[in-house]
Amino acid sequence: MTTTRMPRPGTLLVPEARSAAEPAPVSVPLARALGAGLRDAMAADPKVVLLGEDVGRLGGVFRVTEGLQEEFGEARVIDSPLSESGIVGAAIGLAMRGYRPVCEIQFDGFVYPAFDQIVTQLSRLHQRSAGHLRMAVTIRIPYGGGIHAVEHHSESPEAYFAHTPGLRLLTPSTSADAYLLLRQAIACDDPVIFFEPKRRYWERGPLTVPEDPPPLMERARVARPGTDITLIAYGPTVRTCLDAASAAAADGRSVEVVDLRSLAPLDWATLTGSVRRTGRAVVVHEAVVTAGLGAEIAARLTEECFYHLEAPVGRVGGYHAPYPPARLEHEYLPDLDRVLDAVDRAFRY
Amino acid sequence: MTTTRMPRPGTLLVPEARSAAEPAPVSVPLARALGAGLRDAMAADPKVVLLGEDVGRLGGVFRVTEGLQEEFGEARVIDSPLSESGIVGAAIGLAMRGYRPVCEIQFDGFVYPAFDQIVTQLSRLHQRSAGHLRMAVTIRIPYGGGIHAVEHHSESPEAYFAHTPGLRLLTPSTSADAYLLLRQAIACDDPVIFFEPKRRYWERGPLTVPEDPPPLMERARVARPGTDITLIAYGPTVRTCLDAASAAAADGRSVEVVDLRSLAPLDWATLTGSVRRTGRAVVVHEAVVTAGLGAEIAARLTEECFYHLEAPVGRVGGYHAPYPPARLEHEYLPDLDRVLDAVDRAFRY
Amino acid sequence: MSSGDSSDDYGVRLLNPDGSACEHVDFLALLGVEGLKGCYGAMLRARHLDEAATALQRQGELVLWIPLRGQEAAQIGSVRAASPADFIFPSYREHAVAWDRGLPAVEVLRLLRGITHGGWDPAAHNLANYALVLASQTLHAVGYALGLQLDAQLGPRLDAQAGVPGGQEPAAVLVYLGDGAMSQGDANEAFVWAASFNAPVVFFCQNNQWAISTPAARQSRVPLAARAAGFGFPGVRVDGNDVVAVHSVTSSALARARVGEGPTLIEAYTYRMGPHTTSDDPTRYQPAGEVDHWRALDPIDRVERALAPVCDAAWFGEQRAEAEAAAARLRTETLALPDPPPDAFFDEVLVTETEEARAQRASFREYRESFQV
Amino acid sequence: MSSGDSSDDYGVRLLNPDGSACEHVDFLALLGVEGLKGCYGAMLRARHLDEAATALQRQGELVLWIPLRGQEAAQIGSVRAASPADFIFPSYREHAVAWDRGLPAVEVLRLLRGITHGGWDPAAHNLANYALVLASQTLHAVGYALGLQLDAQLGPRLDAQAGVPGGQEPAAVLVYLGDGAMSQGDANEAFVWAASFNAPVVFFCQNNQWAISTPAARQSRVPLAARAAGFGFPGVRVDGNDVVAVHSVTSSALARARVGEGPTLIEAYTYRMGPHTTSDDPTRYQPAGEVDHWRALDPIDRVERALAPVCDAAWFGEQRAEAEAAAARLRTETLALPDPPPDAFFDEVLVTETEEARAQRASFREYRESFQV
Ligand SMILES: Cc1ncc(C[n+]2csc(CCOP(=O)(O)OP(=O)(O)O)c2C)c(N)n1
Ligand SMILES: Cc1ncc(C[n+]2csc(CCOP(=O)(O)OP(=O)(O)O)c2C)c(N)n1
Ligand SMILES: [Mg+2]
Ligand SMILES: [Mg+2]
Repeated sequence: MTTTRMPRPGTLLVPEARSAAEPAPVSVPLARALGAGLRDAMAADPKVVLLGEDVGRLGGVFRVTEGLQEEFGEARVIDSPLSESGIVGAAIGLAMRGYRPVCEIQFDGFVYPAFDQIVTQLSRLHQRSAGHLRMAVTIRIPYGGGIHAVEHHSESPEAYFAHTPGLRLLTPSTSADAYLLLRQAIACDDPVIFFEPKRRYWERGPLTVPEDPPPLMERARVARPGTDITLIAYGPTVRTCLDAASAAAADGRSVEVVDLRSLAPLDWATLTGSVRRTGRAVVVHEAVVTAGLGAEIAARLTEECFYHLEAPVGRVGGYHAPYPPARLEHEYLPDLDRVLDAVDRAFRY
Repeated sequence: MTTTRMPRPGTLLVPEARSAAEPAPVSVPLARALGAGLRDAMAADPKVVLLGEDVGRLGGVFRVTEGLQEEFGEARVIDSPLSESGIVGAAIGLAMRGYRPVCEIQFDGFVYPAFDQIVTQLSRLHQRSAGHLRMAVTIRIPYGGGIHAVEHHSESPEAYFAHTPGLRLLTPSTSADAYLLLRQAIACDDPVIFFEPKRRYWERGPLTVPEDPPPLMERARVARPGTDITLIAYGPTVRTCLDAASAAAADGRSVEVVDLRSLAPLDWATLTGSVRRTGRAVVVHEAVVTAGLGAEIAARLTEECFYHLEAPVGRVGGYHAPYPPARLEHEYLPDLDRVLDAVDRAFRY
Repeated sequence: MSSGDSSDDYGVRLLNPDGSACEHVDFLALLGVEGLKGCYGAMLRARHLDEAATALQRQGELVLWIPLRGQEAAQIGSVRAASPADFIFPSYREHAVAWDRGLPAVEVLRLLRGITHGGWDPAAHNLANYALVLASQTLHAVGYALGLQLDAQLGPRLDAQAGVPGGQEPAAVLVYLGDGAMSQGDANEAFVWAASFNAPVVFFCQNNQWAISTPAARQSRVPLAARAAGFGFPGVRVDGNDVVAVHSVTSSALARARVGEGPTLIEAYTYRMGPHTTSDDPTRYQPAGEVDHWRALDPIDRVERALAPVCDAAWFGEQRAEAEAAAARLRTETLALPDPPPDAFFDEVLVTETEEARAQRASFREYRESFQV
Repeated sequence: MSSGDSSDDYGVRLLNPDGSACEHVDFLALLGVEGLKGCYGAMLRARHLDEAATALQRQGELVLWIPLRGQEAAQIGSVRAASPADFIFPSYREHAVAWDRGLPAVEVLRLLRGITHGGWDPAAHNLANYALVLASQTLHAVGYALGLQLDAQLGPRLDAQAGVPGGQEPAAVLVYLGDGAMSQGDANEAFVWAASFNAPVVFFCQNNQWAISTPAARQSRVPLAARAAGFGFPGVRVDGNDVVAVHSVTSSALARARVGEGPTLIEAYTYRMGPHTTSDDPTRYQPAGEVDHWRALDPIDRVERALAPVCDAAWFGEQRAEAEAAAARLRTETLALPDPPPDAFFDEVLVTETEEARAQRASFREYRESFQV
């Protein structure tokens, strides 16, 4: 878990992992696992190109793409003009020409200028062309709060995209998933919005690199099994929920934590399976609760598990207000206490 | 109800209504009621200005603004360049200067280029300025399907905005509400996204013009009282649900129909009141069901009425696919049969 | 004239309205008599197909029609400048472009009959599907052009892989947009990108004087062609009703693009002779006399005058007969178009249908079948 | 030089780097000695405040700082061209503009301490709140300028109403944006609108050569000032490190705007001497020697040289002392800023709090209080 073997920047992880027999998993920060995923994807397929603001020379404001321009050249790691609609629009054109562009949107709050291109073009060109075009585009978006940033740098816009047919949404919560899901996203012929939990970028976790990343699984992961209640989380709130589960265990409550990984489509089988066992559920995300993803999960789980639910599906998330300035974000973000409070409420029914 | 007294275009409705003692309500198409609302608002307050594509000389592609440029001049009824971000961005600037701009987005599917201005600017400038600025902007959006249109002309994007704090969302389903809610929206110091059910533009209904439109009510309307189940609808689906209620009455089922009118905020008091009485509810909208407004309504009603619900809250709406071409829209749109089917399912629990 | 600039500036002209040739210091006519005859046939065919489609719409057989009348020279002159390897991005009025590129006429009507939102295979004729969101396609065009550049740069490496392009003849991208679309952010971001990467793309703006009811002057108070210089690449206005000039100017821009000399903006100064769409009533906003002025500049008549000395009545009659026959065929084929299966809207939402979509489709079918009994 | 164009073209210059005056055919220096002395004081003060803020950030007292070092002349020269009635839209680096406009220095730090997303009253100094979404403010500026036009057109009618503007002195709008922001769709749509309505707005682009790590050449291969002509209004590049030239060029553009002659784009050619923000490490991307080159062109040194013959050491000392005192005050005031109340993020979401928001706020308070026991 806490092995110190770290890949150097620019190290090709695949052969390294391949070469060692039964290698001990290295422990890497989530951001580094993403970088390794990008690198290996680029090495494996010359059609993979990166584009975004500051992704080249600088390696991105979070250094996720560090070293990639040096290794793959300016043609494949493109510092774009400051134009998000242009980034996505150009990626669409590149995909039409057979490339597999990976876009970086610098921060969650700057995806909106590209909203039209994503919602009316990227998500629909496969169908509009009667299946002839494939939009093998990945859009990486560092998202969520907790990093003491200024406005527009802490948002969670995933619900907008979950409501939009024609897109896949992925979000990892561990280094292993960061690598794996990103490789899957890039290999996928559908457009994937890839949400990166930026406040977890520096958290370390084991990373074993599979020989060939398996195809897209759309499967949630039971991050911690339990019997009394199901916490449903994704991205940055998985860690919060695992901590809450540990705390609840001290009170004798067995809490199951499900890490969604795929936000569109959702893995209903895993979710209903869990909730039918536990009878209680709370969804935890940073995004505004109103018409957020938690609403969909709660509504659907209630439809599917009506007679199993001992309490309504709880929702913990952002209040109905813009994401606050840094001095107030600890009041706004769902934390361990708010999750435990929701768990308590679920047991009061 | 079916009086034939129709206001001529350009007729000031307010004095007309005022002058007659107890005037019989005129019956006007919904689009005409909107035009009258705009006209009276402009007559009442010189700070009200209209801007949008083709709103002037042409009177808008749906003729809602017909006659207004002639009456109020090119300075107050502005044919804009073809730039939706510009329309909303300029409206923000006008509001900062003390105007009350009313924007027209030509069709639902063309609001996305303005998404950034709406979501990161319009909805937040009041708070960003610590309350000093008031964004008295109304954005009119003809929305929904059923008019045999080409792509991008039949969409229901309200969930994107309902998830966004700092906005109010209104949508009328009758001529009377069209006039009233539009006057309220324009008079409101908050930004209002005003969704107009375009396939109901030509349906007639009585219109009495109040002396002074009451302040924003945020109140849903019980469009038809009933005791067995609550249908929750808004905009274009209200008529569908009323028809379904009539059909169900023949089977001996007493169906209550609630017309939301305000989509943000939602009128929980009316909704929970109704559902606690009936014990069953179905939400009906044209928008994609996944992470749509129905999810929020279902989730929240379940939280608030957990022990009253005999069945999970049903949802009828768009399938998880882009709004289809005209030849298929009757298959995609929620119609009377799909609503009745959902009602049946609710009673099978 | 509604363009706000000097009304006499129709741009580069090689064929006068009376059919006589004229010279231009920068551009040579590239169309010989045979070329011009070909254009005439294509333009005439486009006009007949367009009229047939309008008629079909009036009869309720199409949900909408978007007439191109008046813009035949702009479209045929430009598309004939493109090589088969060049990739073309139309907007939504470029039926003549699509038809001349080889797309069966009925494919466009399949869209406007409400059967599909697009439907044809872009690779079949190197022709993208229509784009209804104004200017959205300009960015796709730039991206595609970046892809062409990348092909060349990564060529050796890509050739080593299976099924990838590379080593092919140099190609460029030709993208159409309207005078109104020039005001959209996307169009201008496309100009930024094209200049920044010196991308092989030609922006072809048909300034048909109107964006529905909005005159071109509301979008720009200088000729739209002037926009390009501000972004650092050449812009040229051409008489959009002069097929010879359009062809020459577009050929030269595409040639520049193919050899790495970067983007060009062409403003084809033309006129929308019909309504915006069959839903529109231009008499509400078009100044009196405007249509008459432009009728005298009709692009097909102009070529007819030019060809009159070299073609006989029989040849003209043949052309007309062929165009009429094509229109009749279009009519038959349109009426024979099958309706889509009821659940077709579930198709191709994603490349691999998700479990959830499969389940939704199944329950949709089941629900529908419940009525069949 | 990273701008891609002729490296010697710094634009209009009225004060040479050595402090000597020079002439320009189109622009006259409007700043006399007293004016220049005022600018010097303001620039020096801005630099000291900026340094104090950077120090505060390094000490963990701010969540971020956005240094303006190097851009003092561009900011002070332009803001001093604006009249009190002119309305100013900053982007996010225009602290010198804000401070010189009268905004207490600490108000900017309140934002960057993470207490507010804006906070000040735009009407107090005719200064909008900061805009972090690149170029979003350019459209607001055009809208505001349309409002100014409307005020004049509707004046008589509006004057009849209470509390509405009208009858006041002619005013214009001055809006700031960066070289990077020039690539955003919004900026270009703003240009379209400004030209179309001949709006009284001056776009002031500080081309500080960088957008984080992206050189200005990626945004444009021609001088950014050239962009304007393509939209039909004048653009002018000015030496952004020459406060006299910036002041003169901006004064003339604002004067034009106020009398109805329409928009202008000014490109102030300058340099970001520090990092993009305190989170940035420019050594990763800035070519060696670039900073040195620009250090020799420092905007404050230049004025110091110009004033040396007319001001004595005591005067310079006074200026420095005042700037230092302002910086010290800023430090104290920043550290004294109270934290916002915990539920402040519920404030002013809407003008009238909804029932739902009231309930949510109440339950938030109740929940919080449950921990207080
Ligand atoms: C983003 C967007 N906004 C609005 C529309 C509605 N609309 C369709 S065509 C049109 C006019 C376009 O004019 P122009 O670009 O000149 O092309 P033309 O129709 O003249 O060929 C408008 C406003 C749209 N399709 N897309
Ligand atoms: C729409 C948008 N995209 C990305 C960003 C992130 N970002 C903040 S500042 C910046 C660089 C801006 O450069 P420039 O416009 O030249 O202004 P400068 O910072 O040099 O003053 C970027 C990319 C943003 N704020 N807004
Ligand atoms: Mg046009
Ligand atoms: Mg810059």
